[in-house]
Amino acid sequence: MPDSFTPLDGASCSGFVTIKDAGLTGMILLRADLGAADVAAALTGAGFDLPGSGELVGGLGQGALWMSPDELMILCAYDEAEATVATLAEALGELHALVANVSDARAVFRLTGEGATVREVLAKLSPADLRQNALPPGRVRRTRLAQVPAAFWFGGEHEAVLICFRSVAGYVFDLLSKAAEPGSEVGHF
Amino acid sequence: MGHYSALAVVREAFRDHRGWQRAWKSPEPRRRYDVVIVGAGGHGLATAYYLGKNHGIRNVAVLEKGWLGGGNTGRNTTIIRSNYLQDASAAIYEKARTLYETLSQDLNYNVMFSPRGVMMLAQTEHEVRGYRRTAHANALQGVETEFIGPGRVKELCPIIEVRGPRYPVLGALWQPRGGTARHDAVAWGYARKCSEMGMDVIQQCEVTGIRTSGGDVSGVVTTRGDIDCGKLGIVVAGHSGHLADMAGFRLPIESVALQALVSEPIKPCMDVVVMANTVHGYMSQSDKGEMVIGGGADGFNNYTQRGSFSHIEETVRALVETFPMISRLKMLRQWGGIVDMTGDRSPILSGTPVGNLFVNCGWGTGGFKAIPGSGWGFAELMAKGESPLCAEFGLDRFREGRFIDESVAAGVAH
Amino acid sequence: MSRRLPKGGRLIDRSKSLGFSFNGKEMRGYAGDTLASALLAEGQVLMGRSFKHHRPRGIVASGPEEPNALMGLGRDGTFEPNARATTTELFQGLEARSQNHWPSLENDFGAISSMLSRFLPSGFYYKTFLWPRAFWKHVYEPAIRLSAGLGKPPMRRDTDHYEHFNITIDVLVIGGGISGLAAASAAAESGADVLLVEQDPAWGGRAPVDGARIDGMSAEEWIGSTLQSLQSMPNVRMRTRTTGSGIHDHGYVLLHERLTDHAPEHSVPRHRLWKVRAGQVVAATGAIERPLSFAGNDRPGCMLASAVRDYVVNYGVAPGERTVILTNNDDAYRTALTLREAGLGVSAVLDTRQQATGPLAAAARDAGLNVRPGCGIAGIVGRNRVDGVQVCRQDSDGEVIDVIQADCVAMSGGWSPATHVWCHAGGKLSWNDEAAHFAPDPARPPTGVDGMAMMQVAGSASGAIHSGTALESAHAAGVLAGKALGESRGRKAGRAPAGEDEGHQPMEPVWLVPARAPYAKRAKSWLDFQNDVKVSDIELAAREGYESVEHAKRYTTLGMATDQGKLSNINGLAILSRELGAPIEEVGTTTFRPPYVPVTMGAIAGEARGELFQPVRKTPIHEWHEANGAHWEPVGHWRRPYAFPVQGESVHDAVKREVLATRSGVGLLDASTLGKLVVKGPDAARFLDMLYTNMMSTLKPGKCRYGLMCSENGFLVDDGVVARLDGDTWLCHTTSGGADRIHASMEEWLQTEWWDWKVYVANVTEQFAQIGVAGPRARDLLNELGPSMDLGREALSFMAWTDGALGNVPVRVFRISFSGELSFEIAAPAGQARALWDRLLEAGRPLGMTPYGTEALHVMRAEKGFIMIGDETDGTVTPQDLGLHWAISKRKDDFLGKRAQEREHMTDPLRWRLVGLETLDGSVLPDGAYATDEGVNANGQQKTQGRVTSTYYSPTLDRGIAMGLVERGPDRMGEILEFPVIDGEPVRARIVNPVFHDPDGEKQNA
Amino acid sequence: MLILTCPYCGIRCDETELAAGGEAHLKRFGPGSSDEEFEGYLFMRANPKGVHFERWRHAYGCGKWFHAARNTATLEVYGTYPAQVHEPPQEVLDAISTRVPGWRWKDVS
Ligand SMILES: Cc1cc2nc3c(=O)[nH]c(=O)nc-3n(C[C@H](O)[C@H](O)[C@H](O)COP(=O)(O)OP(=O)(O)OC[C@H]3O[C@@H](n4cnc5c(N)ncnc54)[C@H](O)[C@@H]3O)c2cc1C
Ligand SMILES: NC(=O)c1ccc[n+]([C@@H]2O[C@H](COP(=O)([O-])OP(=O)(O)OC[C@H]3O[C@@H](n4cnc5c(N)ncnc54)[C@H](O)[C@@H]3O)[C@@H](O)[C@H]2O)c1
Ligand SMILES: Cc1cc2nc3c(=O)[nH]c(=O)nc-3n(C[C@H](O)[C@H](O)[C@H](O)COP(=O)(O)O)c2cc1C
Ligand SMILES: [Zn+2]
Repeated sequence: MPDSFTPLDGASCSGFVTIKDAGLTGMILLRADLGAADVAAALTGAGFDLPGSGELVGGLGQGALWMSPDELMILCAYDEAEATVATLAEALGELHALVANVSDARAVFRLTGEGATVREVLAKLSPADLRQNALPPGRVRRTRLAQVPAAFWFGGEHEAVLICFRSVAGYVFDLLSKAAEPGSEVGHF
Repeated sequence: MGHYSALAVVREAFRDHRGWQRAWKSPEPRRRYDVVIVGAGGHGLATAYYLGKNHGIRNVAVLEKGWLGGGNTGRNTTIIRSNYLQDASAAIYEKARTLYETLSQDLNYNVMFSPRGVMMLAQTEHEVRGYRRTAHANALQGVETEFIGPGRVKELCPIIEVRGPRYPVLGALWQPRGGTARHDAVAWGYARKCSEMGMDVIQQCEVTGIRTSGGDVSGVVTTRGDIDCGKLGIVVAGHSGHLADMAGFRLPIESVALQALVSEPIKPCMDVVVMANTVHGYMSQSDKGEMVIGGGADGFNNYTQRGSFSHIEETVRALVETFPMISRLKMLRQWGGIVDMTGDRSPILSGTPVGNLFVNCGWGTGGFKAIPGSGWGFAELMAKGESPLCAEFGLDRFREGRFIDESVAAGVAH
Repeated sequence: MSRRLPKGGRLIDRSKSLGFSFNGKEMRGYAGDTLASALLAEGQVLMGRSFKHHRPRGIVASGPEEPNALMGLGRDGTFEPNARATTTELFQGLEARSQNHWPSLENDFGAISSMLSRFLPSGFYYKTFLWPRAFWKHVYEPAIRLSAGLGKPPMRRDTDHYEHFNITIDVLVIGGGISGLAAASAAAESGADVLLVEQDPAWGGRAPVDGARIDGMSAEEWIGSTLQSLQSMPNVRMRTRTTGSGIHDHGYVLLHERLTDHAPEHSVPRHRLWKVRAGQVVAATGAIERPLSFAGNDRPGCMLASAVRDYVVNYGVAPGERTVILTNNDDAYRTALTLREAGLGVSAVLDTRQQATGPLAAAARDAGLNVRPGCGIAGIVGRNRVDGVQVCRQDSDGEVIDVIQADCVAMSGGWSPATHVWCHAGGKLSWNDEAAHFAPDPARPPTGVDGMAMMQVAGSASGAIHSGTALESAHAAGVLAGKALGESRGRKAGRAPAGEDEGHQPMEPVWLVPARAPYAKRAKSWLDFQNDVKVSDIELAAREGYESVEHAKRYTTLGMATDQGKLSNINGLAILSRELGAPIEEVGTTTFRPPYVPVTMGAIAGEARGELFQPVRKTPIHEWHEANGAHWEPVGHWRRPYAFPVQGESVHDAVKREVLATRSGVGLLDASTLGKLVVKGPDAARFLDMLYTNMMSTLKPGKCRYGLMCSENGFLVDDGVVARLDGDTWLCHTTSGGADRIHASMEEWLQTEWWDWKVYVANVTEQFAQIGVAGPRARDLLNELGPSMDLGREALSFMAWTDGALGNVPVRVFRISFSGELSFEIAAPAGQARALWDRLLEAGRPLGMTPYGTEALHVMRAEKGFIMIGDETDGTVTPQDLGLHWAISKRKDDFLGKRAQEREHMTDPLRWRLVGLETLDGSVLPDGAYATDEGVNANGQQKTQGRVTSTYYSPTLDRGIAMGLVERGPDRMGEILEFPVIDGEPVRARIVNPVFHDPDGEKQNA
Repeated sequence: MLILTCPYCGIRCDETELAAGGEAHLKRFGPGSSDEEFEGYLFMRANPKGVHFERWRHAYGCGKWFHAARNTATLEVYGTYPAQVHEPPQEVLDAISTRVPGWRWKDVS
């Protein structure tokens, strides 16, 4: 969709952590009882891997985040979101579920930095337990970033992906940029 | 008890201040009183005082589980104003404010009522409309207020950042005769007068039970023995739910922690009281020089007199935005009080399902300013069974849907 | 005269000389100095004036407990009042000014009050200034206020910035003295993650100065090797310049780290506020020495004995050339010996105990010092500083037996454990008679989320004042803290370090020197130096019935100064207990509250300043608005364009232009902030029937319905258009401010009341931008963009919706109207909304298309008599009050608010109800005006019978229009009401139908 | 600052990630109820100095409502559990009884 743009339109900022607009991303909200066998069967049958509680499988472009006991966020390519919605709807058929394309509702950032610096930047803004063993790669944390909701996970030790609502993308970008200003490294983790 | 005056101070200075008498007696409880008031906070003491002064009822005991004035009366941000929207509220708060004007003389105790002016900032169009409405209502209620523009705001309080950037000040509701008073002195002054009238203010005396007979109250059980009474007034703020429990009924009340903080003292730089409801903060400067700052209330029941730090943070954040100069001041102390929040955030001054048992509670985050008016009205209610000042603050209103909702015009209610 | 000693000073670097200024005078010190040590070294004894009596004051202490040496630091955007000289690290260019004097520190006018002090005992103001009444406001209070405060207010915007940092940690150790180090080691060896913080720039606390030996090493060596081993442990983190500020419930602890105060650098955050969630907290905060109460103890030159020692050992500064030591315990002999070793004079050691027999006293005697047991101080010679000491027998009323020349008094009244942080979250203390101090009671600790102890105390903070016992207790505390985590990490702490001290002779509590000091002396014996509270003041409070320690505090202001009574509290309550004849433990302490040391407000606010003060929510079209001169209005966290004034145009004129252009041509509105909630499931119909007052289950797919939501208390809380998307899916629009609130409330009902109902809700507010296109030419405009669907009058009838594409953007078009014109609301994916907006603008140019803001929207809806949540409603208004009966289903058994609306007062026929109001002269009614009724109520207030809820100048009608709530309003059409106006003639207005424009709705059906 | 464990996602949440929701286990009264019942449901609250059951929402996390059994005088938390029940689960009741001897469910409300 050529007209589409992300709220920050490719912005990036390099401090001791680099914060980058992750670009257009397919995101689909799925609500269904993840504990129900028929729901699980329908989803796996259609080729979707189901993350366990608090976990994610895959990553941006293809994957799924556990959001709550009855909510997943399916990640896919931006252009494939509508088709994926259709696939999901078909797979779930008559089962009680809600599927919605929310690719435009959120902003996605990629944070990269040496060592534990990414954890440090996040720790300036979020009350989440950011110790390596509390949030290793493969787990996702929905939490608060300063005054807005956000979710993040670590791809590897030096990289994290952060998602927030579209309307506050500018606020979150400014927060992260400020937190990553050189000279304010904490050196804690 | 000895009359207080400058002359008396000079006289005493020449005899090493040995001649001062106790401000109040510390008597042993007697077996029976005509009226027992539970709770020696401002409201309880004022009730006793006006029972004696206005109704000639002096066989009164005020029972206090700790030290008198140690509840919310001793831990509030002392803002006094009466620019309320609803008639019933405006009436009782304005009565209180007027009584405050002469309270020092009435009590022969300087409570330092300081009518320096209170302004409530309007920072959204919605607030502008709300405060204009209040100003109109106040004019008809006989409460002197005015909606002023940002220029006047800046003139009255130069340390405010009126240009925002986030929420430029669009104006303010200004009550020139609102202000502050020395909170402890209010309790102490009333206690001294009650004692002088022959009433017993008994500290370290916790009420642990309420006795009834035939549906009427007959007395209380305390940590210092049983005490009989003809009438009982429960005036215990955050502990009202607990006391109602003892008497076997429930109140539409939840007890939550409300916090405040002070900065280190600085030279006077703020002559008025400012409340900024859009950003949730209010501040004044005490006569000693600290910035006195009110924080938010917790959303959960709590009896610890400690609140959550997030409210302090939120308040300070709001005030640093509104008064950028405080950024380099330091917070000296923070504390909390347990306030009694009702379903409509307005107080209860009412009879109860138990005969001769009355409650005065639910002042929540804003009852210091009401102390003299509340005492006046509640004394009348206890003495005569009815009082125009209290009429609309009955318990029945929750059943009938006759709420007195002040959140309508302004956010918070201090 | 330089007081710098030729050698010594373990913390200073004599190779780095730093220039600074004090009251404009240039001075020099060394790297490692505090402002206090540098000033002392420069011979500056007078440091400021006390709060109440403007007494001359010098330094008393060497740490954050300092009550006197408070300075104004910096200037303009870096000015800070009330900074403690004793904790301010020196840097090149530091500017300091003393406080609370006029015209100068040396000659202060306010000092008059000191001469009048006998007329100004505690609480004098409660007894005076009563008459004449008006004088309080105009004369007395202004005078009192003039003398209020200490430092000057900062007047400029702070040029620094601040940040927060959140961590979760197993064990937090507060205090980096030997006890903190030992506790941290023990906890870390047990396998716990440990954070160790120290408020000073250096580790080690008192021990290096006091000279303990640990594990056979000197304290300094032991500290060095312990630091090294801690640093090598991967599970240990350490921070200096970081104060344990407040212990809050459930192990939430605030630390206040100062990053650049010692080396200003504005690109780096000045302070960092740590929010720590700790499994266990160990308080290793040490102990604080107590002053002694004797006449003249506030004279500059009277200092804590430990502080005197600190200045000599740590900074190589001599507080005095001839010092008199006054003590009730052995520790102060260390000061005597230290001074002697540094080559300084010790005029005498006055020991209030009848005998001085401990090893330290013996060492002092051996060193040739003049030890005088059983002696005290009767008074101080000298005005602005100590010139001499009058000696008396402690057990006397102060008869002078000797006068000694001296320029410094080093006093020690014993040590009080620094228990503040233990008490912040509810830990209790017990009195130890032998050591005469309050110490944490391990049986009554602050408890955590599990109801178990969340804190341990270590070292002298626990009352274990001497190194040996301190280290034992610290080790045990560390082990316990590590263990308390439950999950044993399978490791074990080593043994406790062994400390050795000299033997000690027990201290003897002394609360007044001399014991039988008469009033004149007690009135000059200071307890609280900053607030000028003397022994006589506490006695007066007790005599007047302010017997509770809390009353005494508040009556005298004891302990309420910026040091929060760190030096004065115990002495004060001892005096109180003496006066009351009650044991100290019964008198008890006042409440310890955070912060331990005052915390900068900026640090508390953290990053949330300026642009980051609060999030600004932006619609996908926000940038266009900004670029096109939007006059903003905050709506929740959103900023919406109120109007788009063009060059030179007033906002009012812009609104007028926007309304007229929309009514006559076509207008464009960014309505993206409207809430959009998808509700789906087999029970969705039933659910919506409960939430809305209307019947939503009967809505047909493809159609829309305007719905109302009430609170369970019966009042109208939100409104919006509901569209049925398909058999089991609805899309609910909410107000801009309501989206999150209504979403939350839907989830609440679904999760906590009707959890067996099969309904899912998704908040898609931000997925879609919403653009309103309104006006007679609205359809023409849309057709310009080549819609993929039929937008004709029949194909898309009023209150219907359709999907399709518009200008190549996938959209959903709702034919709904809030302006009364032919109107479409177009939902497009947020990412493509700006493209659509631009295309609409372009296509609309030939049609005279005009973007309009919220005010034009409001005016147009008012012209149509549509209500607005927040204007017509205020939380006390029901849909019935607003005449919205048609939107309240009578066929439903239940919906939220239904039961409430049946209550007596809600069905009162006298309730105020919605009407239109039209002024007789065409003017605009004032906002919020009330209509008066006859007479006054029981409280003497003017009766009222209605009020204005919305009022506007209507460009369409060119006159004022208004809506209002009026008693029995709809039954009184045509009646005239009077609205008094502040400072003006009352305005008269007629009750009319609230629909002012196109009452038959022909335009929206076009 | 309270720290509660969300029973849905197992996260120990800072209070600032949660939204407080007042007394738990209220029974809703609608049309047909008496004025007293309705008043009780909307306004009358257990306000005990001691064991209290209350509702919380993991607002910045999984969005789920849960209940906490908490002591309002000591702030001790005896347990948290999903909100979709009419009574606290037995293990929470047991945990309270162990910590507060003599306490019984319903004593408070
Ligand atoms: C932080 C804070 C800021 C505030 N700011 C303002 C403000 O700016 N302006 C304003 O107008 N109001 C303010 N308030 C509210 C105001 O403080 C209270 O409404 C008011 O003080 C209540 O007075 P009271 O006499 O009813 O209660 P209290 O002063 O609390 O007195 C009740 C007394 O009852 C005693 N008691 C309780 N149980 C028993 C028992 N069983 N037996 C015997 N005695 C018992 C208590 O110990 C207490 O002393 C604030 C409150 C707080 C906490
Ligand atoms: N003989 C005596 O009378 C006497 C009295 C007191 C101390 N001492 C000596 O002191 C030593 C005891 O060691 P210790 O470690 O228990 O105490 P300490 O006083 O040596 O160390 C405490 C440390 O904690 C720091 N601290 C205090 N409060 C803090 C806070 N809130 N945040 C951050 N840091 C804070 C202090 O700056 C200090 O460095 C022994 O050597 C002992 O002999 C002796
Ligand atoms: C208006 C007002 C001003 C205060 N000013 C000070 C002050 O200057 N210094 C101080 O230490 N405490 C000050 N306090 C706080 C009290 O010390 C105390 O914290 C408060 O009354 C609550 O009591 P508690 O902390 O003993 O529970 C002030 C309190 C109020 C209500
Ligand atoms: Zn959760």
